Amino acid sequence: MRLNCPLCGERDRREFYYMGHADYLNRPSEGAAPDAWDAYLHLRDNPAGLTRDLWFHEMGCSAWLVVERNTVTHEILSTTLATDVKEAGE
Amino acid sequence: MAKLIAKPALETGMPFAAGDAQLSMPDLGCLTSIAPFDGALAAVAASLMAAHGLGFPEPSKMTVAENAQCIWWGRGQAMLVGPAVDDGLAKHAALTDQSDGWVAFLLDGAGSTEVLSRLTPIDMRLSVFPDGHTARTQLGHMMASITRTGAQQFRIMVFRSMVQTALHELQGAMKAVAAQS
Amino acid sequence: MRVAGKGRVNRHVTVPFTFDGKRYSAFEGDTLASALLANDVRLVGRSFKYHRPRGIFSAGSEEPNALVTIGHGADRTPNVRATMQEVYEGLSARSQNAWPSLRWDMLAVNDSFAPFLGAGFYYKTFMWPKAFWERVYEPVIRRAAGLGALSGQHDVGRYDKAFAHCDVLVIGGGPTGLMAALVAGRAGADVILADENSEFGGRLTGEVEEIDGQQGHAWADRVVAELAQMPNVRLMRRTTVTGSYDQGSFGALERVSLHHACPHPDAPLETFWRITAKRSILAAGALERPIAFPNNDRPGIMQAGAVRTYLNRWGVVPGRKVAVFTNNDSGHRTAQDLHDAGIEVTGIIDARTDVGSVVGVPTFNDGQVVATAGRRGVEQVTFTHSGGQKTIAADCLAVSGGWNPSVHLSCHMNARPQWREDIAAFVAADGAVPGMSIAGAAAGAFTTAACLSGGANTALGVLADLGFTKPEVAVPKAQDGTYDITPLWSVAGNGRAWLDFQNDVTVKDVSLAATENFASVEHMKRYTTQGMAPDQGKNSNIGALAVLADATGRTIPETGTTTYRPPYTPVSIAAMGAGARGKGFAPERFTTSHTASVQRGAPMIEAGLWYRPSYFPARGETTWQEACEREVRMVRNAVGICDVSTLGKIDLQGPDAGAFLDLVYTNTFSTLKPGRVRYGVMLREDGHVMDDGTAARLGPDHFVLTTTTAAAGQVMRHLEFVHQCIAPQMNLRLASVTEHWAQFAVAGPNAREVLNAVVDDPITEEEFPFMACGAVAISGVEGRLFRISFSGEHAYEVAVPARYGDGLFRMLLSVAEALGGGPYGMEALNVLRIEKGFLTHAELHGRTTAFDLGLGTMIAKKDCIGKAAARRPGLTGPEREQLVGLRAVKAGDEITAGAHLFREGAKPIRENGLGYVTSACYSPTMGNTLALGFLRNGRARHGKRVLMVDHLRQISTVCEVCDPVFFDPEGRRARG
Amino acid sequence: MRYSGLRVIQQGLTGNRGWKPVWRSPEPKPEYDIIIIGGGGHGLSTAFYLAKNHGLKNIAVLEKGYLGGGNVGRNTTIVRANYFLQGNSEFYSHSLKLWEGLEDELNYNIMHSQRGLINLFHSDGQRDAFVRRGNAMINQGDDAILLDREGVRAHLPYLDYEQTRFPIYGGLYHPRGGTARHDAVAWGYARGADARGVDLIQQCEVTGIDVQNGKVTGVQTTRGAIRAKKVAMITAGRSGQVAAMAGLRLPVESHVLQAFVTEGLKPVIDHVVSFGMGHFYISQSDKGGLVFGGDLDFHASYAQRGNLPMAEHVMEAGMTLMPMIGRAKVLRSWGGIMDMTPDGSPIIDKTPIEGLFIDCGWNYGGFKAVPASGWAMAHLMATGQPHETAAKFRLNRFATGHLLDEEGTGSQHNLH
Repeated sequence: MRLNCPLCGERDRREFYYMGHADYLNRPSEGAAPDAWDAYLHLRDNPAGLTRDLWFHEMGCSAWLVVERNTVTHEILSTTLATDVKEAGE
Repeated sequence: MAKLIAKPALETGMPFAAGDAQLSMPDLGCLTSIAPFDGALAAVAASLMAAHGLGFPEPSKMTVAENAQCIWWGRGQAMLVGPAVDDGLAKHAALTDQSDGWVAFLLDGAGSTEVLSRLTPIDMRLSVFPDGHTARTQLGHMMASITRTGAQQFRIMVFRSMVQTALHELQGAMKAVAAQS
Repeated sequence: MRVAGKGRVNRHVTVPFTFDGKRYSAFEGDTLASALLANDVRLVGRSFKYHRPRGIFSAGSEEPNALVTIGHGADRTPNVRATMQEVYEGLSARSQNAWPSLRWDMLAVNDSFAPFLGAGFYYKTFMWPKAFWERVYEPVIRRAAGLGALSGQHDVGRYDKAFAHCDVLVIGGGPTGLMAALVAGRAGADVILADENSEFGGRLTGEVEEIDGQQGHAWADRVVAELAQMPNVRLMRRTTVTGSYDQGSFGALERVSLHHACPHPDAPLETFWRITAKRSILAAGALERPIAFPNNDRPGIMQAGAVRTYLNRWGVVPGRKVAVFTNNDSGHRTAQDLHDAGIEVTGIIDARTDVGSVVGVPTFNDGQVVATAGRRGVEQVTFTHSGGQKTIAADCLAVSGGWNPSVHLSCHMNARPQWREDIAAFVAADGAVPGMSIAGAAAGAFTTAACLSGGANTALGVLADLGFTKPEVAVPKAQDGTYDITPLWSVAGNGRAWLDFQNDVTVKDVSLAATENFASVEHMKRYTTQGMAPDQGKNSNIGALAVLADATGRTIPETGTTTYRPPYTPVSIAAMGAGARGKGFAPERFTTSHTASVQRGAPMIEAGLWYRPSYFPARGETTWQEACEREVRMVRNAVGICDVSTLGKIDLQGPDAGAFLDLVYTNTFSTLKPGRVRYGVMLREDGHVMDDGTAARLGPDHFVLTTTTAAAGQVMRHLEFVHQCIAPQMNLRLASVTEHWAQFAVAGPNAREVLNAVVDDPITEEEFPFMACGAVAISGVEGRLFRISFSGEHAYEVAVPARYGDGLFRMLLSVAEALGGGPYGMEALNVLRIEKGFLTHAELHGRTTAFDLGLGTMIAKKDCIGKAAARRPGLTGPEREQLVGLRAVKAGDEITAGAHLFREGAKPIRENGLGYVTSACYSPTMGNTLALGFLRNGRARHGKRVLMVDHLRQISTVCEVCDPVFFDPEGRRARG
Repeated sequence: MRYSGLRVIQQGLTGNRGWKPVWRSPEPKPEYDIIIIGGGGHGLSTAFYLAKNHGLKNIAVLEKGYLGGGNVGRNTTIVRANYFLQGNSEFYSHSLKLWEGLEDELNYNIMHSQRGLINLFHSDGQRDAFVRRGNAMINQGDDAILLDREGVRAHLPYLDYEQTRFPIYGGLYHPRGGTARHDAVAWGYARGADARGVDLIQQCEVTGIDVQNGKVTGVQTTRGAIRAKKVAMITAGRSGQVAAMAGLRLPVESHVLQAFVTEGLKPVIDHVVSFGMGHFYISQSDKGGLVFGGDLDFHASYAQRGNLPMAEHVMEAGMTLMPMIGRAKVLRSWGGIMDMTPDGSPIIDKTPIEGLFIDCGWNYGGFKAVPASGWAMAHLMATGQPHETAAKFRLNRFATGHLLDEEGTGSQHNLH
């Protein structure tokens, strides 16, 4: 598998660390209800198909990336810097 | 008062040659990582130009002045190679002395691309990775910075603590390539 | 037998080799298989289950029978295909799976028991008596099973891995691939052309046919010569593309030195390539398939195409009297070539009606082979013809059941191939692998002319997609022969008809599977083991599923195929795992004090990737305990020096650095004054402790954090995550400085004295109280000083740039030794910290919370990572196992890490478990055995007794529960 | 038909013409008391024990592909009971006991081979953790033996004791650990369930779960609607999609785990060996293939196939630990889809929907759990109460913090 790092270009999967669904970007605010934390930390749509997940270019530029991807075909649709996604207010 | 003695990262093994590739360890002078603070990229670039005669590099590029180079080092970070960094930059960027954190190898010769292809997953074809291009990637299982400094020449930087492993792997690849050519 | 005037081996160079100890002679250019056939060796192996005699079947990597062991001792390689092994001087090959000899194999008796050994028989028996499975049945089965044997010794071979990148990867160097590579190469694309054989040309190397008026193989040589001149083309001979993976990545195995008698000592035997290609062209050709007829497994029964290849490429015929059994035109070409070479062809048995004949060869249309005879190889062939039966002599039967396109690589990403009725074969589905185009015989084009044009046109399409200008290439003229197949999968008759030669799966086995309702093709495969042998079903899959389709009343496409999995041909573990032998598995990290420590005799032990000294033996000491206890006393009474450079060090700068630390640590750092250090606990977002360490404020906007050695990478990644993904609005920058600084702990009552002997400006208690930090100079070298303690003693950590690490370590030691001190290692460090109740990852094992550790009060009012999840009811309360100290009630009784804790008097079983010991040591300071552990509701049990039981070591010790800080609980020594 | 050596001989002498279908291919009925979605190991064993232990008859197992086509047929066949945490210990201990009687219970040779499992450790810290685990195994009444380096050498003389990157300090030996023939387990349970009247319906994909007033009423399938009083979702690898049909969101992320087998070789590895520093475990099948695996590919996937970096890593681990396997050639690699939970332990529980049950989240330890999972799930479905060995496998434990995190790696799904 190869991912297109927005900073480094196309790189081998071995350079990246995978964390999980991009749900992790949306940390509940302080004082959010326990359900919100349960959903944030544990519950997943876990789609067989398109998903968005978080990758870290650990052996490369140290950027966290949001990757749009198909979990069945492994097709990569887009890669975006996590900071850009956060800035766009998602 | 005894003098504190400086010791090189590698005391033996350099330089090394096999087939069409030569390996050496250049002294790069100071290494300072420069990470511009939010909104300060332009100011950093201007200060770099003023103090060292080079700009802040674009991703995957290196800027070069007469006695200094600035290598893109990852997200929001570059490594100034050569001179001691100008203190004025500290207003605009996090400056971190890395002079002893990283060691550099120079791999030179017609076989250098073939040698590196044993160890790094990046595409180093000249058309894709021309002179002055740089990559943060891996060498074997180690984090590395690889910069093309000539048509057949690469600078490879790894953690100081891993220099033995890096040397071992580079020498092994050089010998294997030489044995097949 | 060698045929005069045929083949392209170099008859001027003879190559001696041995098979089963017997000496033979080959010519340069032979494979082991062609050389054995040239020497009339027919019997080359025994089958897996019935130990039937077997001979060479094919001329390629799909070979099911001729698997041999090459080499001796640690250089022994089992299961080598004789068809792929090039001969070299002194090659030593042995047959497999036969005892005492290939000719007289005891287990051939299995064949007589065949009626009881059908598909899945073992699921129905061997159940009684129960204990016999491991003791009797399984060992017998295991010994009988298996093919070749590993040497049992460490592999001494060199192996390599490499990466390659290209615009176009052409897989297969037959007419299709050569044409595609030529077109792509001339267009200027970066091309890799890979072929598993020692020479390019594919079928052209084994055929008599013309391309542009010259012999096909000569045309291939000319194209290869042109490609070799192109700097943008890489020719990879002996390279099998073994797997296709995501985004145009491929695995490929190059046999670099396996054909050399004396490989260059630095050259690998094999190189495993990771190839990345923008586009790929699968031109892997097709494989000829057998027909299942009774006793179709005798030596001498071969693929018709292979017989032709042996004749035309190697000048070898496998018999004196050759018969042909075919259902398509391939068999006729074999008969023609043999006949032209003066070999007697005793008959063409053609299952089709109304087909032409080869001049001078008896042809029997509408014929089907129903029996073969011959003791260790075929001697006679009996077939039906014109309503009757006929027997002819034949010591070689060339069989063609048609051709299967090599779709394997197109199916590695889960695509299923599609059935094409006209050629009675599966072809790849469109878009099966993104970026892959399929051409030539792999796409069902079975003539040379179609392959050449297919290769050219496919390449042109690919080049257009990639934006290359169309090059000047004319498609050469070639024969456009016929194929004309009438499907025939199996022939009924007396005796077993083999589908899978290697795993001994017959038509009856597949029928039995269907009878027992293992009707899914996957069930049939798994029940009969068809297709699970080393050829991965290349010879048997389609035939078996045709038989299954027939048995279950379905069509072939309805029945479907099993999944094609990488690798295409087997890949040695050594090649894919190249570089990992010995130390190569993971980088080694050395501290700057490594050499000095080794010089002092310290055993260096692995700490993650690092090496750290276990202890520093003094003269006269014979055990590590002696050294450890001395070092502990030395630190407590004088001073000790320890390299702590392996701890992670992270530089944090920026106006929001303090706020950021407030977010990632449970306690508050924004209020920390410059020049001061604070201990901090970092949680995972799930509320458990990730790591602990210190943060020193070097300036208003500048901190340096320490992490544990083990968690350095994890913490850096976590901090980047929190910064980039949670709090990108915070203005700060992170940089790892672990490598830049060599850092040493100077610990003990004499610590300041040691320090002041080396620093340029002596420090005082007032300037540098407990938990202070600041700059320091040593011989003019700028360093950093931290008044922190992991031993409980008055201690410092002093850091200098790594180039000075060795110098400073030696300098500190010489000063310390003059003051009754010296170096201490990991063992003493561990005792010192246990005495103080300080934590390591033995305690921070991922299930502990700040509450468990008694650090609950360190969770400040502010928000921090992990705070919300730590409030979950399951993570607090008396049911939790809390950190406690334990000491032996009877001083000196052993407490062992990993032991479990029980109520005194309770039976030591799970239901009574109260906790466990994480760290234990003998404390010379306290004169007792001490331990840290986790105990249910432990803080409420201080002063009570618990029973420690280590079943594994058979130790039981009564312990007193106490506060985890055993020594100097008020912390006076560190402050003083 | 009862299987025995005698039967094999008798059939062999009479042309093997008397063998009968191992299971029927029934048409789905309009209604069942219990529907089990998923004809894998766990679904089939649940059906078997519902029939056998609880006397229930009107049961259907709905399988979208073929029986045993999921993870039960694509794993490294390891059977062990070597857990540390209460909640896991008793469950896997129970499972191992069931394994030990399974051939008898199923009248099917599943080739359960108690050849012994050795978990190697490579540092003092790892040793302490394994000692802790071994003591927990003995607390539970199972077997564990602590081996030092020489003890390991006596069992596994072929390891690299001199040069390997992470030296071998010793091992935790679990003599009752071993392997079993994975497909046979599914087939044995299927045959047993079929014989007890369970309808095993293949090529029948569930496309919807019918819920009325908070209560399950049946399922929609590619072969029509089927009513049911109780429905169990036992579809590891697809749990999320099936649960979503009932509007549930699970604490599960799906990941691919690769496994590998070599060409057949004469016996060379007699145990199951697990490398503590490289995520590598290996055994040799009765057919002679070395069967081995490593860690997840680490990215969420439903592709049932792996990528090269992890495959290479697994081979590299093998080469540093036991370089004698270098010349063994990998014949086939495959991938299974793992339900990864936030603590690495499974879920056997009711759902908030009445009559709807779930058995999922087996991470990569599902194979050895097949007997006990079916046993506990059948108990839960038949009695409404969790079985004592599986009482901690609650669906809501992540919300409450009553976790079973053996590895201590935390809530990130792929780290277990």
